[in-house]
Parts: sequence; structure tokens; C-alpha cells
Amino acid sequence: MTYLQKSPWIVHYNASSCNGCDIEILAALTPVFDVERFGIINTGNPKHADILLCTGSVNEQNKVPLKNVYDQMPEPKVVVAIGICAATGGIFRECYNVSGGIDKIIPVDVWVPGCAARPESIIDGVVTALGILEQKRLKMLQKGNSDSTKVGEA
Amino acid sequence: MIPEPFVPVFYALVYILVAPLLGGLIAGIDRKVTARMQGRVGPPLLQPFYDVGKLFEKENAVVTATQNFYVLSYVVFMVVAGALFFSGGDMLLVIFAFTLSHIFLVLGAYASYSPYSHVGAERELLQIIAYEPMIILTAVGMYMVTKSFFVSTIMASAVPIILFLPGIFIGYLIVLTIKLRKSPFDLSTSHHAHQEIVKGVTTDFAGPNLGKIEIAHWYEYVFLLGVIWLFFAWNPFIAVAAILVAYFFEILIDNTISRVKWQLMLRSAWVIAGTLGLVNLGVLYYLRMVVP
Amino acid sequence: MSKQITVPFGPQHPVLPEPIHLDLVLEDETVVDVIPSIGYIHRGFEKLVEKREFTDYVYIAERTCGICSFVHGATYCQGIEQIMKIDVPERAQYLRVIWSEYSRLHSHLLWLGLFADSFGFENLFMNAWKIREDILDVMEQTTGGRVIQGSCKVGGVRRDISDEKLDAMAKDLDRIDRDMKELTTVFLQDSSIQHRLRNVGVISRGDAYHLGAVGPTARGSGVAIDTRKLGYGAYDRLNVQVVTESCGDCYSRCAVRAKELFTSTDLIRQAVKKIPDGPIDIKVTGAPDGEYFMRAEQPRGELVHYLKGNGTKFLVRSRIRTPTLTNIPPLIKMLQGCELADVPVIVLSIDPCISCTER
Amino acid sequence: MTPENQTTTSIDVGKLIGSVERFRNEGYRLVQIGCTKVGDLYEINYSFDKDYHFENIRITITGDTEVPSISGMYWNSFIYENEMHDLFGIPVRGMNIDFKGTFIRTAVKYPFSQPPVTVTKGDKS
Amino acid sequence: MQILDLLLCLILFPLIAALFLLVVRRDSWRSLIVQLSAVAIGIVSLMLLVLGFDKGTLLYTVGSEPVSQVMFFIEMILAVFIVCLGIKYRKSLSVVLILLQAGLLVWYETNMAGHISVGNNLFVDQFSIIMALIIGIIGTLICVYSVGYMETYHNRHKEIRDRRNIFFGLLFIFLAAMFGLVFSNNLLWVFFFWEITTICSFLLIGYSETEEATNNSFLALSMNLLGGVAFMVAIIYLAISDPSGNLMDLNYLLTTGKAVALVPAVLICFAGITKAALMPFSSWLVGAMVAPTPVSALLHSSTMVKAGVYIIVRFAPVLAGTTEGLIIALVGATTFAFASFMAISQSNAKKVLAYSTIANLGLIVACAGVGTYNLMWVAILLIIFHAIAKSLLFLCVGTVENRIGSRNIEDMGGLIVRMPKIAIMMFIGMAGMFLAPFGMVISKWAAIEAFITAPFGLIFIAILAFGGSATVFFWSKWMGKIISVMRDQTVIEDTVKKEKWAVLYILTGLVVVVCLIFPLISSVLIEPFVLNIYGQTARLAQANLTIMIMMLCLLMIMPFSMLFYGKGAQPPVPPYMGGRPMDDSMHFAGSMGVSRELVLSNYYLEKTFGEERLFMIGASLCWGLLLIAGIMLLGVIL
Amino acid sequence: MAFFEMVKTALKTVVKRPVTILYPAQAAKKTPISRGHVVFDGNKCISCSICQRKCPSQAIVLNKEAKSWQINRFRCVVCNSCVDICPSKCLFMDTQYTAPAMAKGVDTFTITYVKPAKPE
Ligand code: SF4
Ligand code: SF4
Ligand code: SF4
Ligand code: SF4
Ligand code: SF4
Ligand code: SF4
Ligand code: SF4
Ligand code: SF4
Repeated sequence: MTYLQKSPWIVHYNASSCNGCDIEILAALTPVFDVERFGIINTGNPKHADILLCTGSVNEQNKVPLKNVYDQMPEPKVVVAIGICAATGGIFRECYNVSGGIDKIIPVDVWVPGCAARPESIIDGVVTALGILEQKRLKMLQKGNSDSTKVGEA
Repeated sequence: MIPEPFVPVFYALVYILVAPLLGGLIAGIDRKVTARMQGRVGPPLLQPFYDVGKLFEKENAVVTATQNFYVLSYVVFMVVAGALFFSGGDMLLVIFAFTLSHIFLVLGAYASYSPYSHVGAERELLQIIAYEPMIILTAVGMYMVTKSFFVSTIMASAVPIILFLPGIFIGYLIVLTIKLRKSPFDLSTSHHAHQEIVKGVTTDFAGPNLGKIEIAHWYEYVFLLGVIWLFFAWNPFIAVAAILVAYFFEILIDNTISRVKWQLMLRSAWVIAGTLGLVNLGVLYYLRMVVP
Repeated sequence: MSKQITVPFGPQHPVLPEPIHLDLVLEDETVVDVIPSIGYIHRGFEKLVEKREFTDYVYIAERTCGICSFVHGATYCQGIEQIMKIDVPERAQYLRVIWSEYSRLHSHLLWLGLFADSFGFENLFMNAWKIREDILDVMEQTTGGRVIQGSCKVGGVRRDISDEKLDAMAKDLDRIDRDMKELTTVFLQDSSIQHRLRNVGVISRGDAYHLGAVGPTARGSGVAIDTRKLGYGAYDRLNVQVVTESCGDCYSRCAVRAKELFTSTDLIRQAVKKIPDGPIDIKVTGAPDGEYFMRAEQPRGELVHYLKGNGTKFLVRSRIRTPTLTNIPPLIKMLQGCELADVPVIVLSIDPCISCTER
Repeated sequence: MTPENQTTTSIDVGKLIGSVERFRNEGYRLVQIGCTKVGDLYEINYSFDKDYHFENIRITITGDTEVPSISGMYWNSFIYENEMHDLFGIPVRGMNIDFKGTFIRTAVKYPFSQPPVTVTKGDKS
Repeated sequence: MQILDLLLCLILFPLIAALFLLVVRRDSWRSLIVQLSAVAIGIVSLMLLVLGFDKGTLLYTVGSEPVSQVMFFIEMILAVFIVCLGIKYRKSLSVVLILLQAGLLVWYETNMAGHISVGNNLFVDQFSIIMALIIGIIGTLICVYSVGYMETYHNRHKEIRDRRNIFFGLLFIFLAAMFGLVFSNNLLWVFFFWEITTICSFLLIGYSETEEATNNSFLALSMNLLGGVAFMVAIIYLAISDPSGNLMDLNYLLTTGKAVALVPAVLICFAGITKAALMPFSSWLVGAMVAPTPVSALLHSSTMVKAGVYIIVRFAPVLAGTTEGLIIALVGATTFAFASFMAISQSNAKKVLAYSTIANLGLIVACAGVGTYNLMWVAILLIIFHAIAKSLLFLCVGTVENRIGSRNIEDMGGLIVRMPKIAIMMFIGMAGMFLAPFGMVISKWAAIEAFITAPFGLIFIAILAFGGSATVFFWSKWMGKIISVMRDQTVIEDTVKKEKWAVLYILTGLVVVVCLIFPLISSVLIEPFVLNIYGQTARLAQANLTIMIMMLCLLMIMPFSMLFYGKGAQPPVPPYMGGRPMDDSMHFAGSMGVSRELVLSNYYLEKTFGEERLFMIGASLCWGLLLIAGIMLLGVIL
Repeated sequence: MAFFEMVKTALKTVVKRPVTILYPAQAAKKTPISRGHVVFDGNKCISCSICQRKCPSQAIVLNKEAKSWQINRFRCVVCNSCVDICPSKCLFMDTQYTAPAMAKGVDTFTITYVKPAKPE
């Protein structure tokens, strides 16, 4: 049994998006879409979060905070890139200040396309992420077990 | 049945086992009702349990290993305080144990030397000093009616305590808002943290530690609602009804009021304790002690 | 030893949907120093004019921001039209007004929600966004997009709205008005909200004006500037009421926006009544040669698109001066000496939008 | 739609402070300061508004000309002047709040002073 | 007669030690003498406990006339000495007061002393034994600690004249005077020792001879002399009301009943209030912090202020149920609340400790003023617990100050890493001050339970509730400061001296042990004493005791959970900084491209709990109360 | 000035049905003109490559030799530009949005259009 899939807490970071995708993430929290139905809470704090919802094409200054937010999330964790900007830089790909795509900085597990990504699409993306989250947890458990056996042997 | 001297132990054990279940359920209902007040469907009823289960599945990331100790102490003493209460112990001792447990939470936040935890810790302390007088006055009020600080005696009393302590009761409900971390007094931390200080005291706790804090909250809920019971102890049905109404009232307040700043919190909590509480006690004192 | 606390406020922070970077220096909870920094959203897309034809640049202009997307598109198009002296069909101009005002509704509701959240009033946030969904529905029904509408183009608009739909929209506004009335009453009357807003982040009329405040930030301090009064688009044929408040505090700014909701619905009704039949666009030939400072009223205030062309398909310069950019200096003034708990409230009170500010 | 009446006056850098002072004294507000690279020269527009009356003054300079800050008259000008420095590399003298090039940190230094790019054809990346 | 020997030994032995210390100038010798005498005094006071705990009140006659003559003589010399100093430093108030006091004394000696003879000059009962233990153990521990401290102190402060012989001499005279005070049954003797403590503290506060120290020492002197005058008036009043001098017998006086004893009781309590630094006289104790830390420790825990509350507690039975007693209690309660509030706004560690002391003394006086049997019990408990925890805290702060060169709480961040042992000791000391199940909270709890049945108890409970919560605030934030784990810090406590460690360990142990065995202390010493006076006594319910002891054990087990987490744990991660990384030197990327240091300070809430404002309010309230008491007293006399 | 202005709304909402759309159990909000994803009809494409040139984010790559038309849906900002501009109306905007995916890929279509023989 796993609770991880029933209680995915999110943290949202706007890595230089145009706001379009961000307000759709927020909209997903509000009554009409109400993602709390799935136990999703916007914690606003990477240390409490399981899923990083990231938007935007990642500009020069965002590299460090984005990495930091990701690093501060405890394992297991997944990253969902929301919007076209987050996927490839989209329409801003060619701008001098964007790196184009979140995967340039941190590993991404799920891509949610759309400009702006619709709330429903974001819900789909998070649901897809849940499966990956569970896999990661199992992997973590295995690793933990093998670690402890090692300690036992030594 | 259970031999006499073990009855309190039995109650304490029941509390230790049942309170988290009940507390989690209360939290679940709370979230459900809150969602409905906002026109949403809300999470499943058992969501709080999923959350805590999840937290224990996560990595225990700490800023300093000492955090583990403070959190564990927080939980343990919260349980001790509640168990003492339900085993019929001395109210004042319960209150002190309760404070002790909170101090551990605060220390845990301080330990991490992080700006948000730090501000959260300071605010948590401000909350403690805001509600503590009122809670002590509540105990004193109970004593003045029943001549005992022992919960067991208060429980056994056939007097409708609420009739003697209406002011105290209202005061208690108001500081309860602080304790339940509800608006307008969710200063030090709050449920979803759309807050200037992120998650305040709990900012730098993650995974299992956060789960423990949550469990401690559940124990706390049950204990705090248990105090409401005392006001109505003479009739269990009314007591249950009162708890339900009171809790609904708390949720309603949470949903219909903005967060205040610490100055107003301290002022209102103290003024309420100082007026409602003291006037109530004063009148009672006059009736009981002066008029024979 | 000073008793100070340094708080790195942002870039990642739950009350900020967008990265803002402030270094706060506190004593107890009083802010003694605020040092802002920006640059987390700067993409540098103004330079894309060198790569995209001026007719295609509108897609980029729209994505300046996901909130006033339409206004940016329209302002850009109008700027080009000014340079090229294109006479846009009447109907298109009215449609632009209608969509602009819907944008304002959606933006102000969004803001009211976020603002409520900044002082911990979750229910109000939910309610505001609930109403906002009605507006977005209309947007999607008429443009095909919820937040990025993409319905403007140089020379007109890309979609028409049928007259039946326009009437239905106008009728629906009555219900929305009612909901918004209930919502704004809470904002304007509730005493717990007043406790958080009154006398917080005060900026005087003179300061607001001279520090360059625009939009509700200026109008909250009693400076009656509203670029719609310039009469671009169809605004010169509509009765635009300028809402002002005099206190210059967060409450005033909130009140201005709350009241503007109703001036917007009013404008939409007026427009629906007056909108003529006819074509919605005109064919554009040639290329812009010349320059223009196109000014328009975004939900957050005066927006300036400076456009300069040299007769080729590629512009020489597009420079977007957004309301938030010019509202930052007043914001710095407002933050001085406030309480930590007021910081998000004050920051949000100018309705900051970093996306277009940094471009 | 009625086009707005916009006047643009070109002036010399040396006259800048004097002209801005005039606007300030007449109660104009600063709408924006913006820079445009035209060929090898830089046009800097200072726009003012009073009661919906728009006035623009322009200086045209080479990239290394030092521009005096107008923050003495308009406190808020630092926001544009820092931007001008960070994006165009134009040195501004005497800003009240000088971010020293950290206002907008860019991957490319002074991006707008780079020569304009031509259209990329068939970009396959 | 064994016990009498012990009493005399306790009074005289420190005196002899003091004489040696005054002449010895070699560090090693001094250290030896101090340590030996400390051990000796400690052992003798323990012997007193062993032999005397079950004996009730014992009275002893010791040669009265000659001793009294000597005392008078010494007092005159001291008066002259003070007058000289006062003139030198232009402190007219002190001069006036000492002249007034000396005048009264001379007048008394010439006009009345003739008829008066007190049979039993010395006495001992359980309360005296408790006080003797506090003085004999804690007081001497502080002296031992001082040796090392003063060495470092003078190394650090070269500008201060090294007068350590005088310093240690004074310390031991001080102890002797305290013993004398608690064993004296003759009020004149009490007064004599009372004056000695005043002057010792005056000299010790002024030790560093800086301007501030001198001013503060004179402030302390004036305030205490004011109390001394009141004391003298009380004595004269007694002498007038019963020329035979029977009333000079403290033990007798206490049993005569309110009619006779009330007026002197109130006057002496006034003296006690000045000495215990209650409001409005609290400023002298706060000012006394300029003295080297061991002096503060001594003043706050086992001597001086304890003399003040000792005498008030003695008179508690007389005060019980009187309006005057109530007023004195109110002065105490007001002091408790206001001092606790003021402590919130302080960042100077010693000042916080000072305000905490003042608050607790206020609480003790509040208990004593109301004076019912259970409150008397509480008052004594408070005296014990406070002495131990407070001395530990002062010495810890002193040690820290010596190492880090600051007594500011804000500089104590991360002590848990830098000076782990000291930090844990401070932690325990602070816990002892405000956390369940440690001493002070037990006492506070008992106080609530006791006040609730006392007349007008509600007022006191309310004050206790509000003031108590303030206590929680200022202690916790300080605790939080020392336990916050900062990175990149090194251990710096290994240079602390051995004997200092010994003292600190003993005191830390005492905090815990006394808490564990306090039921025993209560039943053996306090309860019989209270029973003897009131015919009934208080105690905590057995069930509660068990629970508290369980809690204490739990608290001691908890830290072991750390071991459990030790293995297999991930390395710590940096705190949440809004997405900005922080490096090991606690810097993060700030605005305008600067690297900014993370600084965290506690809240001091100056605007709400500012010292000046609150002192004004508190002091005026207390002045008002004292004025009322004074008027009532006049009414009684006339 | 009034206390608890919100109470009325809150209580009213409690008893009313939530406005939540139970997506995915219920269908998503959609309108006939919602912009979802671009559909390509290889039968009609005349390989003019206007779409490729006009696409603001260069999501389309046309390869005349290979007769392939590729769209990178993770680059497409669904602006409708290509649909508007396509001279042979072989592009169409479907209302269904592109589903989230675990990898970014490119959709490739073959152009099957055969130039009708010139009527002689
Ligand atoms: S994908 Fe579109 S809506 Fe989303 S951030 Fe990018 S441009 Fe904005
Ligand atoms: S804020 Fe506290 S009570 Fe609320 S969910 Fe979080 S941890 Fe629990
Ligand atoms: S802090 Fe924000 S998210 Fe959390 S309960 Fe309050 S309003 Fe809701
Ligand atoms: S508008 Fe500004 S400059 Fe003019 S008088 Fe007012 S404050 Fe002064
Ligand atoms: S102000 Fe700018 S970023 Fe904000 S909503 Fe408007 S256009 Fe978007
Ligand atoms: S007419 Fe159409 S198909 Fe022919 S070259 Fe031009 S764009 Fe291509
Ligand atoms: S919809 Fe827009 S972005 Fe997408 S392929 Fe077509 S032109 Fe390109
Ligand atoms: S899809 Fe249409 S525009 Fe694109 S190449 Fe084919 S025919 Fe031309």
C-alpha cells in the first residue's frame, strides 16, 4: 500500500514563465477544478512537497533557485514541467536570456504541453506523475534496504 | 472489570490509542467542511491519514539532527499531556505538560537556524503567551465550580459547569482558534502556507518529522475538544453536541475572517482573558466565597 | 549588536505566484529595510522583433503575460496600426474593448483572490476565483483560449462574436454583477479585512504622482489617471468612469479595483449596445515605417508599447513599459517601516506582474 | 480611434538635465525612459505626461557617452536607468540607486548593444 | 550543645577565612583557602541539616552585652566609612540616609538599649536550616567558581585594579553575615547582619571602580539604607511599645499576634522589599550587574536578595489576613508581572536574569504577603529552586561571557555547537526556571492551587497567569538562541578551568536532583516548619508527584533518542531560504548582487514591553501601594 | 464596518452543491472553438511550407524530399497561426489538448497529397 499517491503535495516555481501557466495551476486549486480532491495541497515549501510544478523557460537567474528548490525537496520527488515554455522554451526559445526547457537544469518526469496548459491538463500531468512517484519510492526502498544490509554485513 | 487503581491508566491508554484516529478524522471532517464552505468538493475524509502515511514514506530531511529530538519530544509530551488529562489528572499539570510540549516544537524550529522557522518560532511563542493565561483561567474556573483541579472530579461533577462559566467558555473558544491554527490566529504556521512566513515553525521539517507533528496535532485536537467536554460534562449528549457546534464555529471563523497581526492577537487574547475570563471568575468568586 | 533579522523573501515564496526578490531586514516584525532585486523573468523577447515579422510578433506580444495577454496583443496591434495609419473596422474596435474589459474583470478577480490569500482569507480567494471562472468561460467561448486568447491581429481581430452571443454575454453579466457585489462587499466592509488594509502601505497623492504610479495604484491615492480616457479603440465613444479613492493605503487600492469591476461590466454593456455590424479586419499591406508610443490601460495601469519600424517587415525596436515597472518605486516607498505581515499585502496591493515588467 | 498627439524633441545630452527640470517644474510625471539602438547610435527617449498630454525628448548618443542620471528630479528614474545600463551598456552617471549591473542579469552582456540578428532560416534545433 | 557550635562555626568560620583571604595575595594560596573553606562550610551546613532537621525551633543564649557592644562599634565605624565615601563621590543621598540611620541607632543605644536584654540571641529552625544550606552550598560553590573567573576577568580587563584579596574577603564576610542573619533571633543582631550585607554588596558592586559601577553601587546602597532606616524605626517602635525588650526576640515577636507585631512587621517587610529589589526599588539589582558575574550570582541566588525575602517570609504569619499583608503581596505580584514583561525586551543576558530574579522574588513576596500556610510552603519552595537554577545560570553566563566576550543573548547563537556542555547546562538551568516538571513550575503550580483558596487570590492568579506566560516567552527565545545549530562553527569551550566545571556540574546536578527529591525536602524540612507555625501544612498530591517524577525521567531519557537517529541518517540539508542557496559561512545571494549574511535575532517587542515605560507604570503602582500601606500604618500607630 | 461579512456567503455555500467539475470522472470544460492541438491532413498538404515559416515558435518542420510534415507538440503554442494561414486548409485545430507525456517527442506525418494532373 502506498500513501504517496494519495497525498501528493506540490510546490510551484515560476522559472520565468509568462504567468499564463501559473494562473492555470492556481486555477486548478480553486473550486471549479479543486485538485484537493486528489489530496493535492499547494504547500509552497519545497521541503514539504512531493511534486515540483514548474513553469517557464528558465532564464539566467532562475537556474540557481530552481536547482535549489529541487534539491530541497525530500525524496521521492518528481518534477512536472507545465507549459510549452517549460518544455522547450516555446515561443521564447530564441531569446538570449532563456535556456529553453527545465530539463536543462533539473530532471523532468512529466511534460504538460499547452500554452497555457489547461487546468485539466495539469491534473492529468500530476496523475501521470503519481505513477512515477510510486516507482521512485520503490526504488528508494530497495536502495535503503540494500544500504542497510551492507551495514549489517560490515 | 478493571480494578480501581488502573482505571486512569486504562483511560490514558484508550486516549493514546484512539486519539490519533479521532483527531485525524476531525482533521478530515474539518477539511471537508472547509472545502464545502468554499464551494469545492474537498479531499476524501481520510485524507489526513493518507497525508501522514505519505510523510512517513518520505525521506527525513533535516537541517540539524537535533530537530529529530525536539519533534519526538513534542509528540511525546503532547501525548503525556493528553493522557494525563484523560486519565483524570490535575488540570494545571496538564497545562504545564502541554506548554512543555509546545516549547519543544518551538525549539525544534529554532534549532534549524532558518529565517522562516525562526520567525515562526517567535510567533509561536507569542501565541503561547497569548493563550496561556486564558487556559489557566479556564482551569481555575473549573476549580471554582467543582472545588477540584482534577479532571476526574470535574468530569464526575453533576453541575452544569457551563452555566457558571459562560465567559470562560467564550474566552476558551477564542483561544482555541489560536490552538487550532485557524484564521484569524494562524500566525505561526497554517495549513496551506499561503503566508508571509511560508510554513512558519514547520518550514524546515520534512517527511517523518512533519508527520509526527501532524500526529501531535491530532492528539492536541482531541485534548482541546476534551476541555470543551468538561464544560458540559454533566450530560454527555449535550457535550457531544457542544463540541460539534464549537468546532463548526471554529471552521466558520476560519473561513470568514482574515489573518490578524500579532499585536492584535496578543491584545485580543489578553483582553478577552482579562475581561470575559476575569469578570466571570470575579462574579463567581463573589457568589461562591463572599455570599455563602 | 543590532537585533536584526534578515529574511530572503523570494524568489520562491508561496504568496508570490511569480519570483520577486526582496531582502528584508526586520527588527522584531518591523521592516527596517527592503532591498529589491528583479530579473527572474527577464527573457529578452523584445529582441525577437529582429527575427519575427511584425505581423507575427503579435503572438509574442500576447505572451508578454498570461493575465493581460489580450491587452498586450491589442496594444501592440494598435501601435502598428498607428504607425501604418491603418483604419481598423469599427466592429473590431468594439470587440477589442469588450475583450479588454473582460480581461480587466478576470485580472481584477484574480487579484482580489490573491490579495485575500495574502492576508490569510482563503475562502475569499476561492470565491473570487470561482467567479473568475465565469469570465474565463466567456473568454474561451469567444476566443478559444482561456488565458492566452490570441484573438487580435494587426488590422483587426481574428474572430467575431455573434450578436446573439453578445446579448447572452450582456445578460449573463447581471448574474456576475450580483456575485461580484457579494464578493466586493466583503472586501470593502469586513472589519477584519479593514484591520489588515487600512493605513497599511500608505502613499500620498503627491508621492504617487511623482514616483510614477499608474493605474489603481495611482487612483488609490487620488491621482485620476486612466489611459482609457485617451480614447483609443472605441473608448472615445463610451463613457469611461475613472474610479478614485483618496487614502492611498492598501484598502484604497483594493477599493479602486473592486469598484472597477462594475465600471468594466458597464463598459461591456455599453459596447454591446453600440457595436455596429461590419467587417472585423482589414488587409494589411506594406511595412511600418516610423515610431509610436502606444499607450493603453491595462488592468494594472498605463501600458506603453513603443514601436519603431524602418520600412522592413522587421521592427527596429519594441519596448514595453509596463505598469508594474513604474509602480515599483512607489512600492519601495510603501514598504518602508511596515510590518512583516504587511509585506505580501503591500507587494500585492500594486498588483505586481513581473512577467511583463521584465519581458 | 483618434491618434494621440505625440511630440518628440531631439536635444543634446548636455541640455538633458535642463529640459527634464522644466518638465519636473511644470508638474509632468515621468512615463518612461527607453533606449533604441539605431545603427551604431543609441536613441534615448524620455517621455513625460501631464493630463494626458504626452511629451518626449530624445538624445542620440554613441554607446560610450556617459548620460547623466535624472534621479535628482525623478526619484523613480533609477529603474529605467539601471535597465538602460544593463541591457544597452550605456553608462549612467549619478544614479540614486545604482545596482551596478545587477538589475537585470543577462546571459549575454548588454544584449541590446549586439548587432541585430537576421532571421534564422530552417532552424532545426 | 552541638548544634550551637555548628551555628557559631558557620558564622565565624567564613569570617576567619575572610581574614586570611584579605591578606593572602598568592593565587594558589587563595584558591586553596577558598576551596577548603567551601568544603568545610558545605560540610558543616550539611551537618546542621543532619542534626537539626527534626529538632524544631531551638533557641540559644549567647553572650549578649559584649557582642552587642562590638556590633554597635562596627556599625559606627562603617557609618563613618560610608560617610567618607559618600562625600568623596558626592553622593549626598547615601550620606543623609546613613547619618539618619546612625543617628537613630545612637539615639536608641543611648536612650533605650539600657533596659533591653534579649535572652536568646540565636535560634535555628527548619527554615534557617534551608537558608543555611543555600548559603553554605550554593554560596560557597559560587566562591569556588569565582577564583577562576576572577583570574580570567583580570586578564581580560587590565584596566581594572586587581583587588582580589578584598574581593574574596568580602565574599566570605558576606557569607558570614548571611549565616548570622538567618540564625539571629535578636532583632538588633538581625539588623546588624542586615547592614553588613548591604555594605558588602555595595563594595562588591563597585569593585571595578568604573564610574558606572560606582554610581550603581551607591544606588544600591541608598535603596538598602532606606530599608535599613525602616528597619531601625521598627526596632525603636518595638522598644517603645515594650521597654523590657521582649519584643526584640524575633521568635517571640512572631507569636505575639498581629496587634503588636503588625507595625514592625510592615516596616521590616519594607526593608525586605528594598533588599529583595522589588519594584519600585528594582533598579539597584539591575544596576548591580556591572559587578563581576559571580557577585551577581551570589546576590541573586543565595545572599542579599534572599535576605530580603527571608525576613518577609519570616513575618508571613503576622501578615496573613491583614490588609497590609495584602498590599505587600500586591507589591510582590505587580513586581512579578512587570519584571517578567520587562525581561522580554532585554537582550543583555544578565539583565534578563536580573529581571527574572526580581520577578521571582516578587512572587515569593506575594506568597508571603498573603501568608496562608500553603503559600508559606510555596514561598520556601520558590526560594530553594530559584537559588539553585539562578546561580547555575549566572555562572554559565559568566563562563560564556569570558569565552566569547559578550553577555548579549544575540551573541550566544549556536552555543550548542560552540560550547556544547555549557549550552546543555544553561538549557537545564532555564528549564529549571520555567518548564514542567522542574522546580519553578512546580512552585508556580502550587502557588496557583494555594492562591485559589486565599482571600483575593483571584487577583494573584490572574497576575500569575499573565506574568507566567511572559516568562515562557523570554526563556524560550533565549533557549532557542543557544540551541540553534549554525554551521561553520568551532568548539571553544575546552579552555574553561577545571574547578569551574566542577561547580557547574554540581549545580546542574542539583537542579535535577533537588527536583527529584523535593518531596523529601518538603516533608522533612518545609512541612514540619509550616505545621509548627500554622498547625496545618500543604503538600502536593501523591499522584501528581509520581507523574512529575515520571515526566522528569522521560525528559532525561528523551535525549537518548538522538542515538537512534544517529545511524543511517542523511546528511543535514540547508534551511529553506526562498530558493536561494546558502553557503557554509551563512551567506546567501542578496539583492544588488551582494552576498548577504543570514542574521537572526529574537523578538524584543520594545514597543510593547519596553523597559522604561513598564518600569514607570510598575514603579508608580508599587509606590502607590506602599503609600497606602504607610498611611494605614500611621493610622495604626496614632 | 461590519464583522463577519463573509458568514452569509460561507453558510450559503455549505448547503449549495459544490461547483467543482469532477474531472476526470466528468468531462473537461470545452467549447467548440477551444484550441487544443493541430491536426494535419496529409491528403491536402501542398508542401508550401508557409505554416513552417509563420509558426512563431517553429514547431513545424516540413521536409519536401521525405514528404514528411513534423510537428513538435512541445514547442507548439497552439496559436492557430498555421491553421489560419494554410492555403490548402489542411490544418485544423482540434479541441482536445495534447496529453501530458513522460518524454518529449515529435509527431511525424507523411504527405500523401498528389498534385492533380493538369487538365490539358
Ligand atoms: S507556455 Fe505559454 S502560457 Fe505557459 S508560460 Fe509559456 S508562454 Fe506562458
Ligand atoms: S498547519 Fe499545523 S495543523 Fe495545519 S495541517 Fe499543517 S501541521 Fe497540521
Ligand atoms: S494560509 Fe493560505 S492556503 Fe493556508 S489556510 Fe490560509 S489561506 Fe488557505
Ligand atoms: S504634487 Fe508633489 S511636488 Fe507637487 S506639491 Fe504635491 S507633493 Fe509637492
Ligand atoms: S501586468 Fe504584465 S505581467 Fe501582469 S498581467 Fe498584465 S501584462 Fe501580465
Ligand atoms: S504561392 Fe504559396 S505555394 Fe507558391 S511559393 Fe508562394 S507560398 Fe509557396
Ligand atoms: S498552432 Fe501556432 S505554434 Fe502551433 S504549430 Fe501552429 S503556428 Fe506553430
Ligand atoms: S500544412 Fe498547409 S501551410 Fe503547411 S505546408 Fe501543408 S499546406 Fe502548406
